[in-house]
Amino acid sequence: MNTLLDIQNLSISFRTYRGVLEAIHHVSIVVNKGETIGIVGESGCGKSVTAHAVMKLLPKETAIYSPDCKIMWEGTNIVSFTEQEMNALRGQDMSMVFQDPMTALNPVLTIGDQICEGLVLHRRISQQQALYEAEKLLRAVGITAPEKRLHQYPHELSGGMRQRSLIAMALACSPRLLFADEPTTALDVTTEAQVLYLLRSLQQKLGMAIVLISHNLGVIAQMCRRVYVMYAGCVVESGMVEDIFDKPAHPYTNGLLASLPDPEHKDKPLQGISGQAPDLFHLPEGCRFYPRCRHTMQICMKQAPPCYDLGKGHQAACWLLCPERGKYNEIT
Amino acid sequence: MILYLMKRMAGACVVLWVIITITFGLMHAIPGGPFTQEKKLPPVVVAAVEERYHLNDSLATQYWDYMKHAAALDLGPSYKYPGKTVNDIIAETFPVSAELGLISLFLALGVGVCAGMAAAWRKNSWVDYSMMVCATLGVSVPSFIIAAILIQLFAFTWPILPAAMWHGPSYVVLPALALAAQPASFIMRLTRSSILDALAQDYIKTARARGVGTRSLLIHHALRNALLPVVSYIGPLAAALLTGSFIVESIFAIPGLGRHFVTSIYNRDYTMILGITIFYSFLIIMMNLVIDGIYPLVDPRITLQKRKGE
Amino acid sequence: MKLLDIQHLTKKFVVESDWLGRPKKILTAVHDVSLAIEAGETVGLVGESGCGKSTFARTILGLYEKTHGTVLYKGRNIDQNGVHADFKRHVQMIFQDPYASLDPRMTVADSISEPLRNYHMCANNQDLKKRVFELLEQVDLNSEAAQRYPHEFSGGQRQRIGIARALALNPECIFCDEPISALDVSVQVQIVNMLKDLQQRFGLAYLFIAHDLSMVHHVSHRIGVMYLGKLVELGPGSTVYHDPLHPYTQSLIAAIPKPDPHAAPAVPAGGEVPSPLSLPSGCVFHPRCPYASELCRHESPVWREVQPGRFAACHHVRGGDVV
Amino acid sequence: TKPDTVKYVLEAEPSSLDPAMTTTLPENNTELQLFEGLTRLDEQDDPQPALAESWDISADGTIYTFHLRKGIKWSDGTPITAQDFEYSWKRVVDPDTASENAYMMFPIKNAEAYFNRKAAADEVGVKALDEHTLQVRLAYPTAYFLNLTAVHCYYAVPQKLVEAHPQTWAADAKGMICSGPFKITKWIHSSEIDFEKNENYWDAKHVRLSHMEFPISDSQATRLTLVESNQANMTVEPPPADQTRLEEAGLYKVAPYLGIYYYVFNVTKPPFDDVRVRKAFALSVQREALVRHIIRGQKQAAYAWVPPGLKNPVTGKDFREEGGNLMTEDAVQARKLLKQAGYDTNHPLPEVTILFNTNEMHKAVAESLQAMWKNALGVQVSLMNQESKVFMATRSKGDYQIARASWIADYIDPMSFMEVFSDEENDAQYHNKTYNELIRQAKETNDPAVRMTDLHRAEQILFDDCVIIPIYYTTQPYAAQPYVKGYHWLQLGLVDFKKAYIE
Amino acid sequence: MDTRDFEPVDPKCIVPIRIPPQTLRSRGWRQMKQNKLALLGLGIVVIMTSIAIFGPLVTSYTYDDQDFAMANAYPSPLHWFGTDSLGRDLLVRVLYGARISLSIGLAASLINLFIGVIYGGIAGLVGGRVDRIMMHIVDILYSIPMLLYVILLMVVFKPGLLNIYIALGIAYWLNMARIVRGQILSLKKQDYVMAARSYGTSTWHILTRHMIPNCMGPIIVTLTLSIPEAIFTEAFLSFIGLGVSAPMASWGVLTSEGINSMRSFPFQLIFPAAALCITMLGFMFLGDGLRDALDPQNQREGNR
Ligand SMILES: Nc1ncnc2c1ncn2[C@@H]1O[C@H](COP(=O)(O)OP(=O)(O)OP(=O)(O)O)[C@@H](O)[C@H]1O
Ligand SMILES: Nc1ncnc2c1ncn2[C@@H]1O[C@H](COP(=O)(O)OP(=O)(O)OP(=O)(O)O)[C@@H](O)[C@H]1O
Ligand SMILES: [Mg+2]
Ligand SMILES: [Mg+2]
Repeated sequence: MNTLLDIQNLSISFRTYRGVLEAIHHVSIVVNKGETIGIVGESGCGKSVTAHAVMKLLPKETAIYSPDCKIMWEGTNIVSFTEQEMNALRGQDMSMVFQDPMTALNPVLTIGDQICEGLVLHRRISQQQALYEAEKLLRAVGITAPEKRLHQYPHELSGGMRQRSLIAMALACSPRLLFADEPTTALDVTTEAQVLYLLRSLQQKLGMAIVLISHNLGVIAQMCRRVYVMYAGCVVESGMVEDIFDKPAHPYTNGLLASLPDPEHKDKPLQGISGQAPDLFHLPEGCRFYPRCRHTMQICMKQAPPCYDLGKGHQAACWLLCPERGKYNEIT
Repeated sequence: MILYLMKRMAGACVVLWVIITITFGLMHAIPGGPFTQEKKLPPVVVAAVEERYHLNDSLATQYWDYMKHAAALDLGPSYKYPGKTVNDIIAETFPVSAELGLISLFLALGVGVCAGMAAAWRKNSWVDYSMMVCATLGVSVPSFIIAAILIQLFAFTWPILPAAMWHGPSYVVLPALALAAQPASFIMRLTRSSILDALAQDYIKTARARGVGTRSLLIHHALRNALLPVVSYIGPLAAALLTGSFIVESIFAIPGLGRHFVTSIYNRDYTMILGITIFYSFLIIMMNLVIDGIYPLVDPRITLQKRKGE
Repeated sequence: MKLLDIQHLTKKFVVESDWLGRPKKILTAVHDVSLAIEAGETVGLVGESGCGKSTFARTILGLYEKTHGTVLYKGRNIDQNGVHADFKRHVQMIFQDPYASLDPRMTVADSISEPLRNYHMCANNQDLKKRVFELLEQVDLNSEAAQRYPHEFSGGQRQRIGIARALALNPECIFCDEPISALDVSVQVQIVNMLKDLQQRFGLAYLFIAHDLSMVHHVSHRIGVMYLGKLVELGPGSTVYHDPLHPYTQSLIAAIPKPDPHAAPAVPAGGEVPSPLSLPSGCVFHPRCPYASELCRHESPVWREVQPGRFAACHHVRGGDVV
Repeated sequence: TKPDTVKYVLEAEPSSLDPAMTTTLPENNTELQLFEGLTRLDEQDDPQPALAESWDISADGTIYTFHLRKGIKWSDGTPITAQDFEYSWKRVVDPDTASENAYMMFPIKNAEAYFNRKAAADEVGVKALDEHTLQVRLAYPTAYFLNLTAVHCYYAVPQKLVEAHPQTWAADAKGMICSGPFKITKWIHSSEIDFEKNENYWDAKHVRLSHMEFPISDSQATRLTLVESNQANMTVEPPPADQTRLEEAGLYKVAPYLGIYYYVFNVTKPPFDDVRVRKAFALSVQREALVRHIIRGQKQAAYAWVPPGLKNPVTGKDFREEGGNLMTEDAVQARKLLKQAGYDTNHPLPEVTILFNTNEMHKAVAESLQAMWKNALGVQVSLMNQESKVFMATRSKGDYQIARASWIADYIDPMSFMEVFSDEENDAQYHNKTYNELIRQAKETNDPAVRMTDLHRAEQILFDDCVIIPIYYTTQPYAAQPYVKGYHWLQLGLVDFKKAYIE
Repeated sequence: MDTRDFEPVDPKCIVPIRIPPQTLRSRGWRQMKQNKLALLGLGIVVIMTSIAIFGPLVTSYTYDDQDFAMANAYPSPLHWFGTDSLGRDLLVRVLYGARISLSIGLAASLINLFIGVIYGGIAGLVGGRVDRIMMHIVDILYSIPMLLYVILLMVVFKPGLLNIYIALGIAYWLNMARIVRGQILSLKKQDYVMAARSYGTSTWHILTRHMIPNCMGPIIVTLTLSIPEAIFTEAFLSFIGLGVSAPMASWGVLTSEGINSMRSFPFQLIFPAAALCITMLGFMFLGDGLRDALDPQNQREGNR
């Protein structure tokens, strides 16, 4: 079987003071072994929640998994796993590189300590050996003088180095799935390029699957084989990266691509998407995107669109793709 | 380092000097002298006694004399205990207070930190709420009531511990508990809230993503980050605990330094008042230095210099 | 006349990093930078994180005390008494982080009206309210946003609030310190379009700071490139983007991930950015520069006009080409 | 379980155990176990031969010749000589010693003059005639002189030791030399003093305890706690609130104590410069209720100045019984007097302030008096409490209207009380020539009968002028485990453990 | 599904979803309502305050009615809380005590707020030498024995609450000043402070508009903790002779008196101490709730 992770119908709600909030809604994602998939979408659309939900890192007291959801990890449903069972999985089989390298490292522990922790835990090796391994890892992620860095604290490293240490940490036990949650958002372009380069080469070496989360379309375009586009908690389009970029089917994907400045035509005004992402407490009825959509139709305001298959795994949820609309068009 | 220490010491000396001067002024300003008593002394006697202690010199002379001696670390003779010097008394009583104080300090730290961790981990559960009520009581019930209750419970209802005096290990338990209750409550609340803060940080998620277990998460990751406010709290606390508490020492009949803080003033034992004030201020200064030394150990981001500005 | 003329601006920070308290270290965040901004013009400023872009803007505004250099506002030195107040009022700033630059405990209305109140721009509360609504409208925000708190807004909206606040005093120039870096692409577009629109309506000049060259290219008339506190290249937007002179600019442009799955992945420049506390000798870029020669290691290049309107600081740039 | 030692909780750390210098009860109490004077008071508080075997008194009562016991020794084995006494007594009145007890020696000839540097040491009327004979010449016949010689400042101190360490010889257990039934073995300051039987004591065969411990605690509650939890077996002054409980437990005891608790008027401050107002206030105090419910401790309501328990040596009767009550309680009379003084409902008394020092008991009494005067006289009374030393300073400056006070006998004689208001500066600011003359006469006369009548007359004057409001005669309540026996409470508030034992 | 469904809609016709604004007050109140402990705290504080104000008006005894015959009576229908050693009704005394103790708590809070916060704020904001000197002054005040100036105060002024306020005013804001200063020092580096300066906000306004509201959390916590301390300091000061004069008594004084008779008449301790503890619990719960409610950002997290 080639499927590593199969997320089916995942919905996550949070209890808050304002009431219960559904952060992601019926998300289904498949990750195959050794494959890089991308998740794009605006801030707050639920990318991180999805990743955290899979790793079960969401706060236990407030996060609710929908009862019908399944997270199949190599065929086993891990939704009902206990914290202990998850701990065996986390770090060992799947791990994560976090969004912000400035806050994702514990400021009071040395880099070495933090890398070794996972090693000692999962591989049951001595601290001495773990340190040796950690040094190798740091070297592998391109940190110079790793023997020195091991004993330094996060604040003594630059942003790029911290991000690399985070990657080293995530890779410590050679996981089979790596969630990279916006691994470069906090970095500037040059460092970003370095980190992406690193991820690419490591993946080739280790053959792990990567789930790359980003809102930077450039990053996604360069890294991924398949892409999921999320909007307001839902997956609105998915498919091979070329299909998404060349033949976007959903108006939201379209809008995202139109937001990118075109260096060749500087004076062409940028299109973008008007309006703003909806408040999850006040979601529009019907399609969640319709208030910002340029092609809003009556039905969009009433009913959420189903997912339409466009071939080669390209899917999109938009009424524009509804075959019956074609009929209507023919009539008029 | 040396330079830094010297700079701090110079500042401390100025502070000490101001403290001495103000205390000196206050203490002579309040009515009653060391030899005022219910049975009035004949003027001849008063004159003779004052002559003996140079109390009939002008205040300026007395001040100057005192400063000279204090600079040489000689805190002078006690008026109340004619056979003793203030140095003697401090040397004799401070170890007792310090022993008790250290024990209560560790007790408060241990109990406070553990309870705080428990409350934070089981946030909004009955554990948390009961800890919260205990802490609130601990903070608002003064030590004399706690002491009285402890004595009632452990010396009378279940007579397993001595009610007072200072003769050995079993005598330490009750006063240490009474002394530690308040700081422990405070530390508990402090620990709880800062652990909660720490637990909300990203790096905790990072650690969890690595498969780090609950206990290790709390102790290894959250606690150290949460310790900083506790450390800044124990600076003055340690100074206060080490020098003893008037109330606890007097309730438990402990021959410590703490009582002299108050009795020396009631007795108008001038040299003693000044001596103790100097000693206490000095201890606070030392404690702050020590704490500043501890900071970088707890949080490597902090350096001594930064701390000063903090 | 130039609206702003910044000459030889240098900012040094004293960092007490040594825990022994021994001689304190000096960090030169901005080193001898000269730049002029015309009225109604957008000057882009790019560079890696930590190269001193924010410091440059803040130092001009007087939020940090400058170490050297002069700032001329409409030809007058802003250190002169009368000029300074004038300058402060007409040059405003949009801050880097839309989450941190709004007081979390102030409503939007309070935040926006604060500069107005500071300068007594409105006679009474009625006026004030009217003006706040007007400003909110200018940045496409609903008037009911006025009574809310910043955390209720998305990043883009917050940045709009920041812009409204900067517009409150009718400035002539706004320093935009990475106004879009923290935002999503779609929101970036909204903000950029709005800034452009405002520029057209009010003739504003911008100093537009970012590290994303493609967006900077889109908005700017001229672009400056900074590296470790120094300006290494300056020129008209398109030429800098399409035909970079300085090797650093080149690597910066090469690093931009192209939103095109067919394009070859970007190749990063090697090496780490040196610590600003211990700058390399000679040209500061030489450790990472593919063209570095012996000369670069010893002598720092001079800032010169390579072509009309194009400036660069590199030994290897001759007449519009890297040699 | 019964401990084998007497553990008496002392109420304060002795500032020193130098009998010449110390003045407070806990100090003198400790000294009583460690030292002995020429005489020692017996169960009836009569002076009995102690270090002196016998004495001769000259006919005019001014020359006492004491014959010391043979073979008396300090605890280190060196003999105690008459020279020791001469040295010790002169030391007390030596102006350089600056002893607060010096005035107790003033009956001795030239003692006062020497103290005031108006006479030489040689002129002081105390002289060792030989090793065993001490001759004392008095300034005036002092009927209670044999009582005095039992008092702490008349103890002999070891000359060599004192001269070697004038300040510190009695500040620590180490090296301290004693002459009494016990010697000190350990002194943990502010914590505990331990004693051991002094085998060199002349009467050691009557000392039954081999060891004794005095834990120290200045907290009333703690002292009682110690006794109740069996960590100690005796202490003084249990908290009044616990009296009933202690009585039920059989721990509560009361010893006589020569002292009086009273309120003093400042006779110069209006409205108390008017004797009628003073009397009105004095008449409207209901002592019995106060004593029974508030003060307790089997105290006795006081209607005169000198407390009972002092014998008239002439008649053998109690001084108090002879004198009878000198005042009464009478609310009607009080109102009448107040009216005479010009105060009635239309001209109410201005607000009056009671001054007292901070203490639960003082506060309770003041609160009660406040209510009584308000009820009886319709006067607004406010209370002002002050920290002790401030209070003393205020009171002796006369900066008050009416203040709480108490007086404890220094020695067992009415004179110890009567002297108080003859002083130049007494707290009441009271000066009465006749009174002073009577006191002087009583001091100097050799005729005990004359002396007693003078004192009675003086006391009457005190009440005619209504200088004070006596509240109660004190007692010394104490808590003691029933198995402690054989101790003796002196009327001076000291407890003598010489013959104590555990049953 | 019908064909009309696929008619395009004019974008102008789409009404954006309106989200009603929440004022701090309404959100705060809602949060308080959900925070049971905070509500409990509020309830306790309100009840105690009204008891303090109205309680004494409806009782049949006054705080100084003595009845020797009833001295130390155990609680009974006649005297709900029993009587003290002078036979005074303890309930009434506790009610009157509430007035003093609560007013002391209030005064201590005001002192903390006005002196402590401002002092610490100025020290932190101005920084440099001013800060050093101001903090040295705090150190000095911290080290000088309180008893000394308290006795002096007693001599200089007539007894009364004013004295207590002065004594508290001298020393009861030191901790607050330290804490606020620490907070300010870290807030100083925040961008919004920098922003405020960029558009010309004066230092004073930066302090009062931006910084102090933003360290409300620690301020409230310190405030609630300082209340019991102040109440017991009052007891101590009254004991020295500085406070309200007897027979009026505060909770602190009643408690201290009660401790003496604890073994024989425990109710004399229990009632005033319980009143005190309950009120303190109330203040702490309320303080915690307030801190959360006043923080506009605190939305997701449960109560801390
Ligand atoms: N613990 C939580 N409690 C309540 N709501 C939450 C929680 N975590 C996330 N959310 C909400 O879920 C939604 C999705 O958040 P998420 O962090 O997944 O966004 P994202 O796509 O990762 O955005 P970004 O690009 O900013 O990281 C947001 O509206 C957020 O407010
Ligand atoms: N207040 C300060 N004190 C000391 N050093 C500072 C201070 N502010 C900035 N620096 C240092 O000055 C250098 C330039 O910082 P600056 O914030 O201007 O960079 P930047 O180009 O704006 O980076 P970014 O893209 O991350 O915003 C950095 O090395 C920084 O550490
Ligand atoms: Mg995210
Ligand atoms: Mg910046």
